[in-house]
Amino acid sequence: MKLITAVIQPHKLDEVKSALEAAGVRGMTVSEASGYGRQKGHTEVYRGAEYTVDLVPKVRVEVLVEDGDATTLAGVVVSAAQSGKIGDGKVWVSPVEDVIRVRTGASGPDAL
Amino acid sequence: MKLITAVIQPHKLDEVKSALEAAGVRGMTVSEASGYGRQKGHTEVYRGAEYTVDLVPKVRVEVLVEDGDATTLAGVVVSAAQSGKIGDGKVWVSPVEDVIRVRTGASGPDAL
Amino acid sequence: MKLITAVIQPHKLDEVKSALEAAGVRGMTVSEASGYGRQKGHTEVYRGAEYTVDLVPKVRVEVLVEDGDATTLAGVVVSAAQSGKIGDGKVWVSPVEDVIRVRTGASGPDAL
Amino acid sequence: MEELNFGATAWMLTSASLVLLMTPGLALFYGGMTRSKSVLNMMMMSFGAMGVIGVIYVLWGWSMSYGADVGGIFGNPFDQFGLVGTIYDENGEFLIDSFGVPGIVGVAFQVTFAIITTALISGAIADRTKFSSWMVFVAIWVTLAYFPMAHMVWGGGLLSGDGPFASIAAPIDFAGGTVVHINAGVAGLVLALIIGKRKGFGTDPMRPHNLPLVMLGAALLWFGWFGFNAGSAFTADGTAGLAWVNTTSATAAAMLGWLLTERIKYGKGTSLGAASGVVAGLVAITPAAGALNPVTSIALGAIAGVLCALAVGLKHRFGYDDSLDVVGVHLVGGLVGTVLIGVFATDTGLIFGGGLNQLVVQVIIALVAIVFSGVITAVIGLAIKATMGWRVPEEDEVRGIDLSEHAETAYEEINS
Amino acid sequence: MEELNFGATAWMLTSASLVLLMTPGLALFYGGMTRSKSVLNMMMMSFGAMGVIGVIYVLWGWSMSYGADVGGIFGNPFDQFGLVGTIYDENGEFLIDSFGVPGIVGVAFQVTFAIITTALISGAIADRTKFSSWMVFVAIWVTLAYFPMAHMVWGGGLLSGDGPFASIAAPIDFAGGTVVHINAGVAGLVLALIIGKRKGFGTDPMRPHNLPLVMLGAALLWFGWFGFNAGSAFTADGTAGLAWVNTTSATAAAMLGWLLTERIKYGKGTSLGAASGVVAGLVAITPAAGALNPVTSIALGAIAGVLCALAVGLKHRFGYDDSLDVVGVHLVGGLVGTVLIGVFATDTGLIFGGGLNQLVVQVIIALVAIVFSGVITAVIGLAIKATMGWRVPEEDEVRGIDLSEHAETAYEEINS
Amino acid sequence: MEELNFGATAWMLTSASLVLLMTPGLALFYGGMTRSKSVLNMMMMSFGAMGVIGVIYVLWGWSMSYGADVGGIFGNPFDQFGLVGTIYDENGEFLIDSFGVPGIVGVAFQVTFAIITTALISGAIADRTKFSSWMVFVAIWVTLAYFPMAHMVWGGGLLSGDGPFASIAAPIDFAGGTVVHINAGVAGLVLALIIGKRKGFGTDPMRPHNLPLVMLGAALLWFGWFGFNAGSAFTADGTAGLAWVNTTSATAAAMLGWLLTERIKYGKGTSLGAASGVVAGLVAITPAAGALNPVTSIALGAIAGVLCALAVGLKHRFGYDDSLDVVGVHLVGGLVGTVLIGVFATDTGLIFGGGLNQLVVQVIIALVAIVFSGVITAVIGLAIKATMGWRVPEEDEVRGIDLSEHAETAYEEINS
Ligand SMILES: Nc1ncnc2c1ncn2[C@@H]1O[C@H](COP(=O)(O)OP(=O)(O)O)[C@@H](O)[C@H]1O
Ligand SMILES: Nc1ncnc2c1ncn2[C@@H]1O[C@H](COP(=O)(O)OP(=O)(O)O)[C@@H](O)[C@H]1O
Ligand SMILES: Nc1ncnc2c1ncn2[C@@H]1O[C@H](COP(=O)(O)OP(=O)(O)O)[C@@H](O)[C@H]1O
Repeated sequence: MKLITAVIQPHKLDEVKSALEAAGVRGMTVSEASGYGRQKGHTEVYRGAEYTVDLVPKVRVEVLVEDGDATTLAGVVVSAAQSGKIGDGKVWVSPVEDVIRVRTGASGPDAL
Repeated sequence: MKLITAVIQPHKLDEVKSALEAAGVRGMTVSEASGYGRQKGHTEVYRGAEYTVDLVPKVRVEVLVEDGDATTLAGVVVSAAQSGKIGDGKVWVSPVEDVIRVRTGASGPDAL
Repeated sequence: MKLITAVIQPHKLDEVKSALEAAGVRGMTVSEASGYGRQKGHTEVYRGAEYTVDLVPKVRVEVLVEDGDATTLAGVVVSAAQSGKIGDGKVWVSPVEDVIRVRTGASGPDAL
Repeated sequence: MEELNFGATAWMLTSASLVLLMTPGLALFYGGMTRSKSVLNMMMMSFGAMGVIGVIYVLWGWSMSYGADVGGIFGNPFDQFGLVGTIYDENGEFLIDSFGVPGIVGVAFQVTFAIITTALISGAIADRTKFSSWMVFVAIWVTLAYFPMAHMVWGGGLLSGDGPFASIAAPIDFAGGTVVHINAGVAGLVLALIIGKRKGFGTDPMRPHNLPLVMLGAALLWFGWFGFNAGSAFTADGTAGLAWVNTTSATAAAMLGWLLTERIKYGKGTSLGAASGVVAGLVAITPAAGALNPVTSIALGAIAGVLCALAVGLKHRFGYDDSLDVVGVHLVGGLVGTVLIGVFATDTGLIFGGGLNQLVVQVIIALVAIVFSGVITAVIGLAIKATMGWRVPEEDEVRGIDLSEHAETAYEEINS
Repeated sequence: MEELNFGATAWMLTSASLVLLMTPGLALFYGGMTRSKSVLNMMMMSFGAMGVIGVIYVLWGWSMSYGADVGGIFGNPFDQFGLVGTIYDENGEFLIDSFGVPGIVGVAFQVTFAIITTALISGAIADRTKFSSWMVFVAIWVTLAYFPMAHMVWGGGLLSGDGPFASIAAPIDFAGGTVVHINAGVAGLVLALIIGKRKGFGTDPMRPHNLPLVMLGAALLWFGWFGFNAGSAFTADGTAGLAWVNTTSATAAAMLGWLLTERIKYGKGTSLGAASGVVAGLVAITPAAGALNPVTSIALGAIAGVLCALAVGLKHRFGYDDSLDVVGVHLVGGLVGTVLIGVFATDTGLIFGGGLNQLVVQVIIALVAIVFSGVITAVIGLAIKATMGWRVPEEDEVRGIDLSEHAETAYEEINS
Repeated sequence: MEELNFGATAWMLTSASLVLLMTPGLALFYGGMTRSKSVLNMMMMSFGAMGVIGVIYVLWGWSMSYGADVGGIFGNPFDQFGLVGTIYDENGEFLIDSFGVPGIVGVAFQVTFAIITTALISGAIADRTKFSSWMVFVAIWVTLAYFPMAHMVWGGGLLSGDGPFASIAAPIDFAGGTVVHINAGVAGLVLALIIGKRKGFGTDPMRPHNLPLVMLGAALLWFGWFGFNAGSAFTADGTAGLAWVNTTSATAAAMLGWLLTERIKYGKGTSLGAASGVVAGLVAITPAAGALNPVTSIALGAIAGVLCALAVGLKHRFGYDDSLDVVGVHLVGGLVGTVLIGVFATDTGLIFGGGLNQLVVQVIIALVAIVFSGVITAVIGLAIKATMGWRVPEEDEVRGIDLSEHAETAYEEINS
């Protein structure tokens, strides 16, 4: 199995969720993150001290998928999250050796 | 080495922690997450607008373990986190090539 | 490609960021975490109830890198994050099969 | 020359302070309801109104409200410009009004009304408005819409007991149903239409980011409103006490009315509903606080609570983005209060055998207020649209207006 | 017919407003102490009390407290139902009391006491109580427990200076040690026992989710308490001033007492301890504010701070889940204040050579209050348990009562 | 024997309550500006000052401020120790002052000034100071620096109208430019220098962790300041009203001045700037509130807003860690207000043809205050440094002082 991790713009979360749902994915895990990259951060001003915040808010989405679905679903995430502007984020795929559904203890593809 | 990642119900964190401790694990990393899955979300009402929140609060636990311990410890997490209700979460195991303890720079099993 | 994950002391984030930048890294993803380990937690007191908090605040840094850079860059993170005190954290390297830049859809090393 | 009444003056100083606190209370009430990326801008719209009107009022605001009448519509701004002639008599003694309260204390009380009324409007246009345009709007609107309305109703103008409609019955607006709530409510509606919807309105949830803040804001509003309503007796007497009790019983009933409506519609009563019901009740009792008794106040409050709870759904039906329900709460609540005086007024109300006259005159002043405020606001709103423009770039709206307009974010993100 | 005293009226209007603010202050104080998943429900218990009692008080609450006496226990609810006969005299003029304050202003002041007293109880049963059951409880308890107690102590009933115990010495309860704090404290204990523990009590930490909110709440309580205590002089005079200063010096000393106790026991003084010490001091000085001098107030406050800091540990010893320490703070603090009047009262206290009479009578009224409140609350609590039931399903308690009872969560989670 | 003036007393009781609220307001204002790991400690410095001074003031504070004069510098602490002789006359009646206000109400009003002044200092030494050292400092500083200064300016001492400089012109310090703001501002600067910088000062961002809290704090400060300034008329009259209006127009103008300065320097006006401008305006108008008119108040406020907005940059230039800008806001604002009275005072100011005398005397009292406060604070600060020490271990500073000094964290971290 594979884990698709996507770091995306926060306001794209709903679209990504819908696209994955439409593609048959039935679960995912979402968390908050901050990104640093080509997308410039911004300047904040606090009582005369101007300073640069180079971390911008992102959302991380993790989806466990069967081996064969990884490429397609990564593509689904990319399309849904794309706005074409710098800072759209990254999607990566990594190997997973085993997945267990806590409720049942079932493992393997059945656990998804 | 392996990384066990568990996405569990927040109120199970203490039990999982104790179970791992009892099993000899000496460290782990915990973070907040939100899950989407078979467990239905809930409806919220704000001034006449009713809408569905399909992300439910979860906690993510990550434990680096030696290769041989992965299956056992994944099982420990599953047992501790299990309530038998939908939404109990997932546990997955992924390969890790190297682990370094920042304090000493030591790597490999010694770093755990 | 590889994913370097570092769980470090929050106040070391700026140094790690600068060190990675200096080493040519152009992006990373940061999130909040809590750690449990050899570093003792602390005792909190609320109206006569004294209890131990064994989770201490940490920051997680994730960096996608080319295969050949993984060891060097993991070393860069370790040096920057090191204070020599218990609780400095862990750095680990895991395999990644593919990386895609959302904005362009480009994958592989070009996506970094 | 009146003699100084220390007790009345003490109460009016207190009341002025209480009403001033309402605007930061509103800033919290509104701020908690926005998303976390725009709470500062929301609060700044209230604070900005305090800054601009705090200065303007002593320059020409008082004079336009209570200075020499011009055609029954407004006071001459130059008559008491800079409060010259307002504070001292010819002997350099403080002028004292007919309640025994120094005129300058009256200024204190009135400036706070001008501020809160204008700040109320901001809820309708949350999350998307250029701060500079808002600041300009505040200065113009308070001058062209608020001061004249205050003059008309309280300064002896067209809608007062000295005006033409008084032949039907003396119009009643104890503490500002027309001047404050209908005025601000209509202005909010007009601006929401001119400025347009937030990106994502109707599809994204846009849920309140901090409900305890909303409840704190509602509480400060209730607290401050005692100055607003009981202070509108202009002295510390039985009428002030009656207004105080009516304010409380109407507000309590409105909270229950809103919660009950939610319970019937959704199965649950919400905390946002309770906070909103509080404000709806306060709004509705405002014009009526001195004219009803505590039991009819309960009735008025309950009606307002139910109607406003239903009215906040209208924007979704009709598709205008009155973001924080200035229309649903202030316009509707203000109308309910202003009109139902004709039914519930202890002396002249329908149910006490007072006939229809009071009701008719109440409807008339409400309509005049709607038209007046609507026309003036539309002119100002369109003028600003054509010149400075109202909206921040869409990209900034998405990233968060706090960042783009104020170079800040409300909360520290990553611990360090 | 008394003449209107504007100054006294101004102060009583202010005091009523201050005391009303205490209940939202309490909502914040309690709300910050709960877990983030139940803050809204906690706050709603206070707001709900404002809604229910704000309506009930003008209907039958005033009449049951100050209306025609029935057996020394309560006033006839129909005597001044709907405040008929309370507001105006036969000539339609406002009735004025012996302090020169309109009767309706007295109503304003008293309604706020009924609200805060009832709201106090909610802290004992946090995080697990059905909102509907709470709302029903509020209506019944305020009617059967609070109004009679107010009548007995302040309305000329059994525990007043006109009652049977006054032959020993006139009982002193300046601003509500028995009526408010012992009454609410006992009710909290009884309900905590009837309703049972939160899931996880004693094992899970259940730490306060937002301590700055707790401190803000404590500050608003302190501020509002000036109305409570100094307002209980019923006019703006030296006694009010003395009550004000005593309130401050006792509260300051109690804060120090609590912090010191913590420092000795745990090595640190906490902010929750400071906030709790503030409330403990305010509670203890409540009955005594007019009877002590500023130095004995320091002594009383310090004792209350230390004893309450120790008392909040009792629930862990005895295993009842008085979640936010209504017993440890209000019952214990109320007892300390009520009883130590017998020691410290400037005229009749033990240390000033006043003998034991005052002390005895203070103990008696405290005991009567405990028994009365305990019995009535038990009856109501058990009746609700047997009918509507008190608790939300365990699953909802775990997921968070804000969601299950109010369909809301307090804070926005993922930025969008 | 004066007769009781109920109205004046009502207003002074209200004012005392308002000023007491300022200190928790300050705690929020400062607390929101710190990092989330030190908000509780920041708030505790204010609460701690309330505890210590609330006790000390009734023991020897009043007596040292208003008791029998010792060399024009301070009052004899034993003269009215424990308020003996302050409250009652020989017949056991409440003493009444020349405004008709009971002496004990004057105590109420004055204790709040001592508290807020001392609490102000804490902003300069945020995030790094041992709580025990702070508590000791509070007790000593208020005794050696505040009470004498209050005596000198308001108690008939050296800097009062009875002092030696009065031959030039009667010094004007209506509500505490010297006693409160210059005094606290200088003390903040001296302590910041003695205690040294926070780890990371100048390199780490250290941004405010919660700006809505800052704005709420600023709002409570503004609200409470009406008691401070309008209460300093000591009665409810035209002067109080004038002080109220001046306070509002100056504060509004200062907010605009600060926002404009930011807009010119950075392109944006910030919410922290608005909140800071509010405080700067309040500070500057404090000594002048009774001596200016509303239009000159606008001028004074605007100047203070601009100058303080520039002054908060000085610490970065000169490298002292006045963490929350006690110097930039209170010292600079206090100086602006105190000195510009010489220019703007309605009767004696330069622009009204009053000549230079007033200006000269204002500069003199400002200088005396600076030197007096600087020397006393330095002695106390160095003594504490040499004995208890001031700072927490660096490790604790990094981990968060809330944890190390109070065994708490402000906010719940992981939901459970
Ligand atoms: N090497 C990397 N490792 C991990 N995350 C990265 C890396 N580079 C970028 N990211 C993540 O992707 C986000 C977008 O990257 P950025 O360089 O700003 O834009 P783009 O990918 O469009 O060129 C960043 O904010 C960060 O969260
Ligand atoms: N395919 C998936 N990838 C990643 N996380 C998942 C996936 N499916 C479920 N999860 C996580 O597991 C949690 C529980 O899943 P859910 O389907 O609700 O219940 P169950 O696992 O008991 O059937 C989800 O909330 C989510 O966090
Ligand atoms: N086995 C583990 N798996 C995952 N994270 C770990 C593990 N052990 C430690 N950590 C992380 O590393 C942090 C530091 O570990 P700790 O044992 O306290 O100190 P050190 O690594 O210096 O010996 C922990 O707080 C936790 O976040």
